[in-house]
Amino acid sequence: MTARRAAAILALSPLLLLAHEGEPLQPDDLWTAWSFEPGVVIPLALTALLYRRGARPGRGVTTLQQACFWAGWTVLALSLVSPLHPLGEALFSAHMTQHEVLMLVAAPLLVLSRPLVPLLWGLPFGWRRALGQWSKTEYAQKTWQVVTRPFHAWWIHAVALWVWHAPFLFQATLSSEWVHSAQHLSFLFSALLFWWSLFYARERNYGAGVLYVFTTGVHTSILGALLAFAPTLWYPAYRGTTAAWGLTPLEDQQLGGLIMWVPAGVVYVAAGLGLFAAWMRESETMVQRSWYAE
Amino acid sequence: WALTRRHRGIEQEPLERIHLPSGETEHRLTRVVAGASILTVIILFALLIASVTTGKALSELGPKKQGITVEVTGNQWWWYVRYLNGDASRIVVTANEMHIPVGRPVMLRLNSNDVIHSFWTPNLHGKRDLIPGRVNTEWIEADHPGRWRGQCAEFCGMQHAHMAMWVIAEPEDQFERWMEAQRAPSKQPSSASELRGRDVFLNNACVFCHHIAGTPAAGQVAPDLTHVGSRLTLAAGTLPNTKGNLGGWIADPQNVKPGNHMAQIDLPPGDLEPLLDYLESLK
Amino acid sequence: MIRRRTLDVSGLPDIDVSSQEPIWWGQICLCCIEGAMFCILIACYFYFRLSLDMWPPPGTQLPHVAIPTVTLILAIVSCLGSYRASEGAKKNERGAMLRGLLLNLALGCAFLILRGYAWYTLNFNWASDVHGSTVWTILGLHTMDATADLLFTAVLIVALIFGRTGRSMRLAVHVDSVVWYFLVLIWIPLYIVIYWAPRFVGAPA
Amino acid sequence: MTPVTEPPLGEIDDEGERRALERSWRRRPGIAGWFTVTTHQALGKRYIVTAFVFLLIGGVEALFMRLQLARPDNPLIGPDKYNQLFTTHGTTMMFLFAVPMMEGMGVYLVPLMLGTRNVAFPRLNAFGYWMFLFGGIFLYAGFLTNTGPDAGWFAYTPLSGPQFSPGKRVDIWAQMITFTEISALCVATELIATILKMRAPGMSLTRIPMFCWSMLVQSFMVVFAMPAVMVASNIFLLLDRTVGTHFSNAAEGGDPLLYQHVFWFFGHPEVYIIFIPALGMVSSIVETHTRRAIFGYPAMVLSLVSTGFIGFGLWVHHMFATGLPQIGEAYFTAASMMIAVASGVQIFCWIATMWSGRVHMRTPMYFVLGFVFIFVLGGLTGVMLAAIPLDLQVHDTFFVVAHFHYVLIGGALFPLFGAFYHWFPKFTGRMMNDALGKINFWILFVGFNLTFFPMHILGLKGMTRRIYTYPAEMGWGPANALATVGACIILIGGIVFIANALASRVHGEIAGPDPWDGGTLEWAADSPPRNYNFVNLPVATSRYPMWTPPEERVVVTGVRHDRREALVTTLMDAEPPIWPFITALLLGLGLVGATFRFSWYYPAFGATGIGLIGWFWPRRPEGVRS
Repeated sequence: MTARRAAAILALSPLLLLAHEGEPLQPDDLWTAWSFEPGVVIPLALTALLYRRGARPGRGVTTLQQACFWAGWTVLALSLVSPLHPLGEALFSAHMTQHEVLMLVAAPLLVLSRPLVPLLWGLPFGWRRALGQWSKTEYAQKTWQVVTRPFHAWWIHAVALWVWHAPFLFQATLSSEWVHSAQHLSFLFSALLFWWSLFYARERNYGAGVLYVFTTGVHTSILGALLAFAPTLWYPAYRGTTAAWGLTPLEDQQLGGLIMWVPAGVVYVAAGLGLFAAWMRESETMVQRSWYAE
Repeated sequence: WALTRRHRGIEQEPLERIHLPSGETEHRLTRVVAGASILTVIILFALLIASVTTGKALSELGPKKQGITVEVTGNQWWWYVRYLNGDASRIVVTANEMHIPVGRPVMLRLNSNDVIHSFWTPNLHGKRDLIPGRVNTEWIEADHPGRWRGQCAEFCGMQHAHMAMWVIAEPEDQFERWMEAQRAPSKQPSSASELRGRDVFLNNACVFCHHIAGTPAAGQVAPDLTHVGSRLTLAAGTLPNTKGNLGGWIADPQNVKPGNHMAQIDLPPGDLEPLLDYLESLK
Repeated sequence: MIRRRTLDVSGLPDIDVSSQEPIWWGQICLCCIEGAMFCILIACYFYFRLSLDMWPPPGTQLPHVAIPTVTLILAIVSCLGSYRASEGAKKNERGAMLRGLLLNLALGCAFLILRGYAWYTLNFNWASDVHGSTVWTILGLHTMDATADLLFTAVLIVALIFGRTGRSMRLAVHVDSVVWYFLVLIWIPLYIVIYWAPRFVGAPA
Repeated sequence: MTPVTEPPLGEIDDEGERRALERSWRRRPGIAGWFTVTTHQALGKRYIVTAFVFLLIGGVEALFMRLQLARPDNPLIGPDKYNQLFTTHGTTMMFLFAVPMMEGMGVYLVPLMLGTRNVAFPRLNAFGYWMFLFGGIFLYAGFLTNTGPDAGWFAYTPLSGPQFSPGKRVDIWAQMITFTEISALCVATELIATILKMRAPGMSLTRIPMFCWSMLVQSFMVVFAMPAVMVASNIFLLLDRTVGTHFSNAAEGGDPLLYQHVFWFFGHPEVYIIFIPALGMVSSIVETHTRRAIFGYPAMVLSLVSTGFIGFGLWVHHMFATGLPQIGEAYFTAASMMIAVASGVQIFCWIATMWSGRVHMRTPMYFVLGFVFIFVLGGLTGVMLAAIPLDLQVHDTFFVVAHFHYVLIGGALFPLFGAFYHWFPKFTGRMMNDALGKINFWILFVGFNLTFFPMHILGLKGMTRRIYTYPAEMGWGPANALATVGACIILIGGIVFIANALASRVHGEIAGPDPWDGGTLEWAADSPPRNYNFVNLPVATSRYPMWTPPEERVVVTGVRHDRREALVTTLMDAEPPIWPFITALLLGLGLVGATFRFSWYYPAFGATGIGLIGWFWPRRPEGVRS
C-alpha cells in the first residue's frame, strides 16, 4: 500500500519541463498550437504505459476506477498539450481555466481511480521492490501521514493557491519555464493531496471533509471575486496580449476571476454533496452493524 | 389543490396504520421527481440563455452613432447635470432636467457628491448606481420625442421620495436650440420688478449656494439657476414650476420638502414678489 | 414497574478529553467564527489594495518586520506550553497541566508585550488612510482575542492552584489549548498579509 | 462495536426514576428561578414568545407604513418617521423576529427530536436569550425616543456613515446587530454540538429528523455568515462612525461598495438562515399529516446542504445595479438560478409524499399548501430577478418588495404558523382549535395576497421602494390602497391567531403526548415535556421510532438520575446558575455605554470579564456535593 506514493512521485515528476515559445499565441494559430514538449509528453506517456501494464484484470482494479483514471489522464494531458496551454500565455482567463481543470477535474478523477497500486504493478520487479522498501521506512510513512491529514492538506492547498496568485510569482511563470512548471506541479500535487485526504486518508472523516470542501470553495471564490471586482490590473504582463482575442486586459482578468469563482464553485458544491452522501451512507452502514452509533 | 381533493375521500378511513408505499410506488415516484427536477433544470437553462442573449442584445444596441456625453452627479436630493464638451465655453450645466436629442445615444457618466443614488428612467433603460469615488457609465437613447420621469432608486436619506428628474427627448434641431439657449448667460432683468428681484437675490444668502451665469452669484452646492424659469419642476420634481409654487418653496422650503438642505431666508415683505418675477424671467 | 427493551449505558466513561466532548465542538465553532472573520478581513485588505495604485498609500512607510517575526516565533513556541497542558489534562496530571499553562502564559505575555512595542512603533494609525484602518483593525482584533485567551489561561492557573482538578477543569484546559493553537495558527497568514504582502504586492501596478 | 443482538428486556422502575429526575431537574423557585433557568423548553418558549412579540411590533410598523402609502401625497407620517419605521420594521423582522424565532423553535424542538435532555450548552443558551432580549429592548428604546435607525435595514455607507447620519440612530442599529448576532452565534454553536454529539443511540445520520437537519445546516450558515455582518456593521460602520477609520471613505482609499459586498455576503445567506428551518418544519408537518415517511429523504437532505453551500455564492445579485463587470452577467445569473433547482427538488418531494400518502387536512396542512403556493410564486419572481436585464428595471422597486415578502412570508411565516398549530399541543399540552385555525389560514392567505400581489404591478409601473409618498399623477394610488386593505386583513388574521392560541391554552382539548400520531421522538415526551424530557432516554431504532410498535421500542438505562446527566455530553450544570444573565447584563451595559460613549463602558466591559470568570469557574469536583 505504502509504495504508492513513491510511484506517484516518480511517475509525475518529469512534468517539470513545460516549455514556452517566445511569442504570444494569435487567434489564427489556435488550433495548430499543440505543444508536444518532451518534458510533458514523456511522463504522461510513461504514466499511461505503467498504468496499462499494472491495471491488468485480477488485480482488484475496478472498471470504474480504470474509467476514472483514463478520464483524469486524458483531461490532464489535454490541459497540458492542447492549445489551452499556449493560450494561457496570452490570456489570463485561459491560464486560469487550465489551472482549474488541473485542480478540479484531473486531480479528483485521478484520486478517485486510486492509481498508485496499478502504477506500482506496472514497474519492473526490482524497482517495485526497492520502492516498496523505501516507502516502508519510518520517515516516508510519517511524512505521508502528516501531509495527508485533511487539516494539513487543506492548508497546503490553500497556501499554494493564494501564494501563486501574488503578481510577481504569477508573472514569473510567464517568463520562466521552471517557475511555470513549479506552479503547475504545486497546483496539481496540492490538489491531489487535498482530494486524497478527503476521500482516502487514514484520518479522513466525510463530515469534516464537507466542511473542508466548503471552506476551500469559499476562500477560492473570494479570491476569484477579488480578481473579478478589481479595478486595477493584477498581472500587467497580460497587458499587450489580450487585445488579439477581443478582450481588454481588465475584462480578461475579470473573466479569469469569474471562472475561479462560479464554475469552480460548482465543482466544490458537487464534491461537497458527494462527500455528504458518502458520510450518510457510512453512518447508515455503521448503525446497521450495531445497535447504537457511538 | 386537485391533490388535496383527491385525498378527501380517503380521509374518512380509519388510519391507525402508517402508510408505507410499496417499492414499486417509490420507484415510480423517484422517476417522476427526478423527471420534474430535470425539467426544472432545462427550463432554467432556457431562461438563462434568454437572459444572456437579451443582455447581449441590449449591450450591442449600444452607442453605434456618435452621441453626446452627459455627466450626472447625485446630491441629496437633486441632480446635477452637465453636458460635456471639449470646448469649455460650450459646456452646459442644468439641474433635475435633461434634454436629449431623439435618435442619438446619450452617454451618461454617473457620480455622486455625497451618498449612493441610483439613476433610473424606467422607460429608457435600467438603473445604475451613482457611487461616490467612482464613475459608472450608462447610456440612454430615445426613439421618439417625449417626456419621461426618472427617479432616484437607491435610498438616499430623508427626501429620497422627492428626488425625481425629467428627461425630455426632442428632435435634433429643437435640442440644439435648447442647448444654445442654455449656453447663454442669464437673461438681464427687463423690468423694475425683475431688477429689484435680482438685487434681492444677490444681497441675500442665495448667492452662497446658487450660481447664475452673468451675475456675481457663483455658489456651487445647489442647483444652477441660470435658466431656472425654463424648467418643468421645482425641488427635483417635487412641484410644477409655477410662480406660486416657487414662492411657497422659497418662503418655507421645509414645509414643501422636509429635511432638504435649502436655507430658509426670511425676506422682508415685498421682496418675495420681485424675486419671483426675476427668477421666473430666467428662461 | 414496566418492562421495556433496554440498552444499558452505565458502562460508558464519565469523561473523554477529546473531540467527543460537545465543548470541543463548541470551541471549534468559535474558531470557525473567528477564522471566518479574519478571512473576510484579509479579503478586504486585498480588495483595498487592488483598488489603489500605490500600496501602502503615499506617505506611509512599510511596517518593520524584525520584531513581528520574533513575536511570531514566540507565539509558535508558546504552543508547546498548551500542548503539554492539554496532554496533562488528557492523562489527568495536575503538575503537567500547571507547568504547561504557566509556560503558555509566560511566552504568551512576552508575545503580547513585543506585539505592543511593534504596534507602538508603527508610523501610521487607523485614521491615516484605509491601509492604516485595515492593519490596525486586524492587529486590534487579534490582540483582543489573544489577551482574552491569556486571561482565561491565568484564571485556569489560579483555579489549578486552588486545587480544582475535576472533569470540567480538565476540559477547560484542553479547550484553552485548542483556542491558543487557533490564535497562533491564524496569526501566521495575518502576519504574512500585514508585513510581507505590501512588500510583494506593494509596487505600483 | 457491538454485533447485532436483540436488546434485552429490562425492568424499569418508572415511578422511582421519575421522582429522582424531578428532584435533580427542578427549577429554582420564584424570581431567582426566572433568571437562572437553563432548561431548553423554558428558554425555547421564551425565544418564541419574545420573537412573536417583535413580529407583532414589526407588523404594526408595517401597517403604519401601509396607511401612509394608501393614497398619494398622504400627510399622515412625515419622511423622518417613515424612514425610521421602515428601517425598524426590516431590522425587527430580520434580526428580532425571523432568526430568533427559528432558533427558538430549534432550541425547543431539537433536543426533543434527538431524544436528549437538553442542548449541549445550557448556560450559553440562556446567555444568548438575554442578549437577544436586551438587543431588542435597546432598539426600541431608541425608536421610542425618536432615535430609531433611519438608514434602511442594510444601512448602506456612506448614507449611514458619520457625515450623513450624525447622531446616535445608526449607532443604535449597529450595536443592536452586535446583540442579536452574539445571540444567534450562541444558539448556532450549541445546536451544532447538540445535533452532532447528543443524538439518541442508534440515530445515524440517515435517521435524523428533517427539522434537525435543517437546523444543522442553518447553524453552520450562521457560523460562517454572521462574522461578515460583524465586519460590516461593527468594524466598517461603527469604527468609521466612532474613531474615524476610512473603510467607506472614498477620499482616503476606502470604498463604500465593499460594505455592500461584505454585508450581502452575510445578507444573502441570512435569507436561507430564515428559510431553511422553515423547510424543515414543512417536512415535519408533511410527514406527520400524510402518515408517510417523507419521500426522498437523502435528496431532501442533500438539497438542504446544497442550498446552504450555494447561498454563500449569490451575494452579488443584490448588487447588479452598482455597475459590475458586464462579462460576468451570465455567471451571476446561472449561479442565482442554481438555487431554484435545490428548492424545486424539495417541493417535488413534498408533493410526492402527499400524493402517495394519506393527507389529513388539518390546519398545519393548510398552511403547508399555502406555503407551497406562495413560495412557488416568490420563486418565480426570484428567477425573474436573477435575469440581469430584468433586474436592472425592477431592482429597488416594489417588485422586489413583493418578491421578498412572498419568499419570506410565504417561505417562512406560513410554515411557522403551520408549525405553531402542529407543535402547540407539545408546547402546552392542549390542541388548538382546528376550525378557527382554518379560518385563520384563509384570512391570512387572502390578506397576504391582497397586500403583496399588487406590489408586483406597482414595481413594474416604476414605484421605487422606501419612498414615503408619491405624486398622484403616477397612477399608483389604487393598487396601494388595495395593498393597505390587505394589510388590515392580515392584522385581523393575526388577531384571530392570538385569540385562538390564548383560548386553546386554557380551554383546548387535552392533547396527550402524541396527538397527531407523529413518528419522531418529540412525540415520545409528555405534553408539555418535563424538564428532563424523557424518563428513559429513547433509542432510535429507525427514522421514525414512534411508528414502530411500542413493544419493539428500546430505551436507555444506566444514566444517573441524581444529577443533570444526559448521554454523550455526560454532565449538565449542577445548579441553575445566574452567571449567564449577569454576563449578558454587563456586556449589554458595555455595548450600550460604548454607543453613547458613557464613561462607564470600560468598567462594564471589565466586569463582563469577571462575569465570564464566574461562569467558567470550574465547579467542585463531582460527587462531593454539600
